[in-house]
Amino acid sequence: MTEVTANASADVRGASDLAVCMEGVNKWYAEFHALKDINLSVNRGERIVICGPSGSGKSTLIRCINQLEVIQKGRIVVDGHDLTAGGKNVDIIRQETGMVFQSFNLFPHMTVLENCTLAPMKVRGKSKAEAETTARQYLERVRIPEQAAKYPAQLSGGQQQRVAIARALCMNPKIMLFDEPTSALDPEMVKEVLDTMIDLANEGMTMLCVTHEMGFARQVADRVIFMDRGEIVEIGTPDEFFGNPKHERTRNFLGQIS
Amino acid sequence: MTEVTANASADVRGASDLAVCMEGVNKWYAEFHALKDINLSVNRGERIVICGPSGSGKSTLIRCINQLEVIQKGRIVVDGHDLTAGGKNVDIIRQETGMVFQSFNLFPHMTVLENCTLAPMKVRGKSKAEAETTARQYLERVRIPEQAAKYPAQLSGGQQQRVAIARALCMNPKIMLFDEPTSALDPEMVKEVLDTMIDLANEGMTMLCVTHEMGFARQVADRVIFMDRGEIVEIGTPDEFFGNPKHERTRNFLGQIS
Amino acid sequence: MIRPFGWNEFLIIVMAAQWTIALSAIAFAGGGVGGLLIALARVCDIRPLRLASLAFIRVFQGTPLLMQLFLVFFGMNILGLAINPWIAAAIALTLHASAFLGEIWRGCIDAVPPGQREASTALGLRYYNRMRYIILPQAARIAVAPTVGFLVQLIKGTSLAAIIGFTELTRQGQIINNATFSPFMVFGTVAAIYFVLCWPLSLLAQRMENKFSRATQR
Amino acid sequence: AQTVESIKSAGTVKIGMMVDFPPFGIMNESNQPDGYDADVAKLLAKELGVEVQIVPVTGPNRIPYLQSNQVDLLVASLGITEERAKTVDFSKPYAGISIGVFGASDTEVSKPEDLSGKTIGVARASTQDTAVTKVAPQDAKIQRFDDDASAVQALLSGQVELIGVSNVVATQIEQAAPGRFDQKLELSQQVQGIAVRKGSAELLEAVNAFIAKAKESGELTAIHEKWLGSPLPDFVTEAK
Amino acid sequence: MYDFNFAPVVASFDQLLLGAWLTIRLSCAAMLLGLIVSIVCAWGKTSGPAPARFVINAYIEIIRNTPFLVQIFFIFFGLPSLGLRLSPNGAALLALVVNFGAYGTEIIRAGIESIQKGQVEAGTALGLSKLQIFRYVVMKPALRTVYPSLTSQFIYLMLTSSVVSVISADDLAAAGNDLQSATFASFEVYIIITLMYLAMSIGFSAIFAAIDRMAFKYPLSR
Ligand SMILES: Nc1ncnc2c1ncn2[C@@H]1O[C@H](COP(=O)(O)OP(=O)(O)OP(=O)(O)O)[C@@H](O)[C@H]1O
Ligand SMILES: Nc1ncnc2c1ncn2[C@@H]1O[C@H](COP(=O)(O)OP(=O)(O)OP(=O)(O)O)[C@@H](O)[C@H]1O
Ligand SMILES: [Mg+2]
Ligand SMILES: [Mg+2]
Repeated sequence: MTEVTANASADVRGASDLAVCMEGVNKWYAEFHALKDINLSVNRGERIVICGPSGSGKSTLIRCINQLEVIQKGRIVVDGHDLTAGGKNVDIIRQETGMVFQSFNLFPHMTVLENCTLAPMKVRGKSKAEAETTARQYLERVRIPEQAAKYPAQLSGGQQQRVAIARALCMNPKIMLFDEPTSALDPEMVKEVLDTMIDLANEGMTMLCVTHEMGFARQVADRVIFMDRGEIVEIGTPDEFFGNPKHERTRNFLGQIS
Repeated sequence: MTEVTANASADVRGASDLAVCMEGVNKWYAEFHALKDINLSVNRGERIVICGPSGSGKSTLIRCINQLEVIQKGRIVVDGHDLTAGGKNVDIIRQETGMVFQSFNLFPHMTVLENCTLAPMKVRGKSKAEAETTARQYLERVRIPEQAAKYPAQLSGGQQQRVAIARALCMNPKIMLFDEPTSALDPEMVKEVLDTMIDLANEGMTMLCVTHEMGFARQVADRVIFMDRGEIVEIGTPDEFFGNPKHERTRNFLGQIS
Repeated sequence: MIRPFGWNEFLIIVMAAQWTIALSAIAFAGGGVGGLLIALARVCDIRPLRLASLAFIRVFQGTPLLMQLFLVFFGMNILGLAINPWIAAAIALTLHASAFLGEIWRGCIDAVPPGQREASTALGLRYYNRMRYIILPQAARIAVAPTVGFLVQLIKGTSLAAIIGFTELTRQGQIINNATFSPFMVFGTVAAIYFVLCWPLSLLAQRMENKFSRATQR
Repeated sequence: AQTVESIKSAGTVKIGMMVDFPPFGIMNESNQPDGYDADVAKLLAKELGVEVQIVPVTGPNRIPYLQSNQVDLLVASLGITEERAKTVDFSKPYAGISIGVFGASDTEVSKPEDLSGKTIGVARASTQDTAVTKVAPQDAKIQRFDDDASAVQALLSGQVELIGVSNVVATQIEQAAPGRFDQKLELSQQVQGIAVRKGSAELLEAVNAFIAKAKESGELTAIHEKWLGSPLPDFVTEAK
Repeated sequence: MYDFNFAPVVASFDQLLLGAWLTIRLSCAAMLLGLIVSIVCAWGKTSGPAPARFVINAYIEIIRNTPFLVQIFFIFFGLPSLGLRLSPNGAALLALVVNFGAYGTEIIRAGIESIQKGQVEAGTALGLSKLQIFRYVVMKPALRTVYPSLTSQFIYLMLTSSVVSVISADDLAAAGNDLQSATFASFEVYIIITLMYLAMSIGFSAIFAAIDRMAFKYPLSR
């Protein structure tokens, strides 16, 4: 890991103290303008919550950060690596960011442990034993060490999502991206996943999280972002954001979801 | 419709002032005991909210009422018709109850209007013109008259669920059954569907609703039921229920989902 | 001249099944490799490769296997490339099976939920590892039933290799029929042997399909 | 072009023959090619002083076999026609059949005009096909099957009222269903030749010499007696 | 080296066209009738009584596990002994329908089973009868799901139909065989009819795509 960072140090600029830096980012799906001139800087260790109506571009924003979506204009620098430069940086960034999806996306044909060890072995070249030790550590941390030998289909939704978090953590990412991690869960399972995320936040992980769990936002977010129609409409600390939203649209939205 | 009721008046008993009456209802899925000795009477015009952890039998309970599931023991009388007697009564009951599912279950190959007119035409034998007039009325009532010509896939989740409600209403049901009608929706759409349901409740419709929207329960429910492991654990007015839950399990559950 | 249909004739027909089996095995081995390449080309990011594999599928699914066998074997030979019937059969059946299996397997690869690809990409896995560990194993499960189903069609299809000189099951039946004039006995026997070869496979396909749908229902 | 020299140096001659055309070509009880054509082929090989390798061919692929060098020559009951002679070279006739129309005993047919309105089965594009098509009136319905066995089966199962077949097949129908069918018309006689690739004049000459010699020596007649139960017909012997 | 000479093929091209026309007519008729058989059998197999399911299963297994050649042979030569005498084209059509029906049944059954249970439940809850649910709720989406398999099975059927020449039906393959054994211009004939089959399958694919757009124009949810 250290070598990797050293290799790519060429493009470490002034932005190197930033975890994520987006400048004038624009993204189109064919004709559809999904992200409009996004500017966003995330400091190391910062926790950002993104909310907004459906279709506003929240997932797209977050997926651009690890290049699951390619942007057409602007610049994204993640952990000092300029993504827009393409090439090797993309691979590096994908290794340094962990992502958790709404629908878990665990690999159904592998056990929980195999889910967690695959990438460390194939991407980081760790030995099986080493990868398994790390995996068990993280499974412990998300409080399901006893499920290691099970297949995803044998777990509840909340357990599956915690495995997904552990799987991402096993790659030792510097930044965690969450895309509505609790919205596919039954209400009673939401809490167990949020608790796991709060733990993670308390340990100082840099996090960008799309969620509508406003309780979570209040508790852990350093800043909350409201998006609408591909734009960042409002951005502020939870106190400013919930206490005194500046924009009409933000107020409307907060009125609706609470 | 009036003839239908007359036809079946044979089994109208003392229970005729009750919308739904369940006595000692038991249901097994193979070995699994899904409903255990359920006793429940619902008065005409009453609004019941059912909640409880996943797998506790809420859906099963509600689906037994219109015989989407067959019970093995006990008796269910709906609007004076004894369902357990089987035969014609089942058809009658299905026509007199409307059901709204979590996943909408609109027919994807029909327009909104066609979705709403199919059953009135094929089951009630209404003319196309008549069915369409009624359908448009109800689409107006759920506030999407302008979507009549669209296909379900062209609508947002909230709009789809309102179509599902309108479709059920077009059959002029006496009782409406809802199975987690908002849990597949994006947060901003939850409110529009709940508002529609509140309207309906205010008009005096008999309703049984499985939901975890506790705000809704407080606002419209006459009684709230808490189920766990196939049993009705607690039943009471919202004030009793939320203010002073009698059972440990209820308290735990309420703690988790709020 | 005409002789009765007897035990001897029955045995001759049964023995011809070995050619049917051998041809099917060749076709399936060749088609397996070719089909995988075609399927991968169909879902890859390189547009020319996608179009080429599509054209390949269109042509070889759109023309009768009989003609393919004929043109490969006799065509190569009149062009001065002397090839023996086995090689010709291997080439033609491989092309044919690759087209069908390629199309079947592309469908299976597409049927793996896109989230799987995204999740593995997000973990930093690159193309080979993604395919090898995530996509193909899941596609393979879906693929078993339709693949075995196609194998059954392929076994029956090998009868067309008679055109390039193979005396396999069907052809042997025709020859015996012309010597015995007992068509119902002869073709009844032929049908029964095909049934014995194919039915176990059909059952297997069905069982795999049921097993799969049970596994995904949950 | 194929030469005698190259065949001799190879040590074997590859001869294509049909194996589903009794009694000219069949597979015998031990599943080996046999029949009139097979015996002629063996005789020819002996004459050339080489081994014989018999390659079973079918109606549709026998010409491609010859043209793509898979066989040196065809002893495959090929009826000699002008049209076909444009594609291959034919030897002098080595066999012949006479074509007749066959049908159920109670079917009234005595002259070609009587075929009017009847369904007649033949083997596709065979000599029989040509002969029947030539004489049948417009409104006769000719059904073309893939081989003689199918045509015969069509007659036996009542799918056609009449079939056009050679005298040889007629004998077999008589065996299969004694007394039910008889010959209605005699149409034509067809001579068959051994075929070589175009331009193989020298090989053709050798084959012609062989045929002349075999006719002379009575060997051909002997084979004919063996398989068809009669001496080589005059129209074959006398053909130029 | 071989000299290609397409003159005889060109001279008799009308004969080939006539054969192609019969192939097209036969395959289209077989598809339409076979589709009806498939839908009825698929309905029977998914929701019919046990004896019907058994019979349909036997039908499917027998047809799918034996060669088409043998099937057509028995229909043409065998049925007369049961008193049913069909013309060659009639027998060819029947054989194709029977064959397509077996494959189509399995395809459509898969389509029916892919319909979410919720659709049927919604229909049930609205009071529709089982048959009404099948007709109005299940059938169209089921057909749409399996439409690609159905169409490729159809193309396969069209190519398979070349076998019908054995019972003297005059399809494209038969016309080709006639022509090649009259002229012995085998390569030329085979090349031309291969191209004609290819043209027909490409043409049918285009027509099916158009039908797809017209019949299933409702959008799928994303
Ligand atoms: N692959 C795609 N092709 C075309 N349009 C797309 C694609 N993905 C997303 N979009 C469109 O881009 C817009 C933003 O999508 P995105 O998924 O980012 O929204 P979101 O804010 O995450 O919404 P949700 O809360 O529903 O997840 C939407 O209008 C969507 O229709
Ligand atoms: N078709 C079925 N076959 C077997 N078991 C079933 C079936 N349907 C439901 N069950 C079981 O019955 C129990 C009750 O199911 P039900 O769907 O009624 O729960 P629920 O309270 O609605 O849960 P949820 O909140 O997840 O919808 C569950 O344990 C479930 O696994
Ligand atoms: Mg999203
Ligand atoms: Mg439920």
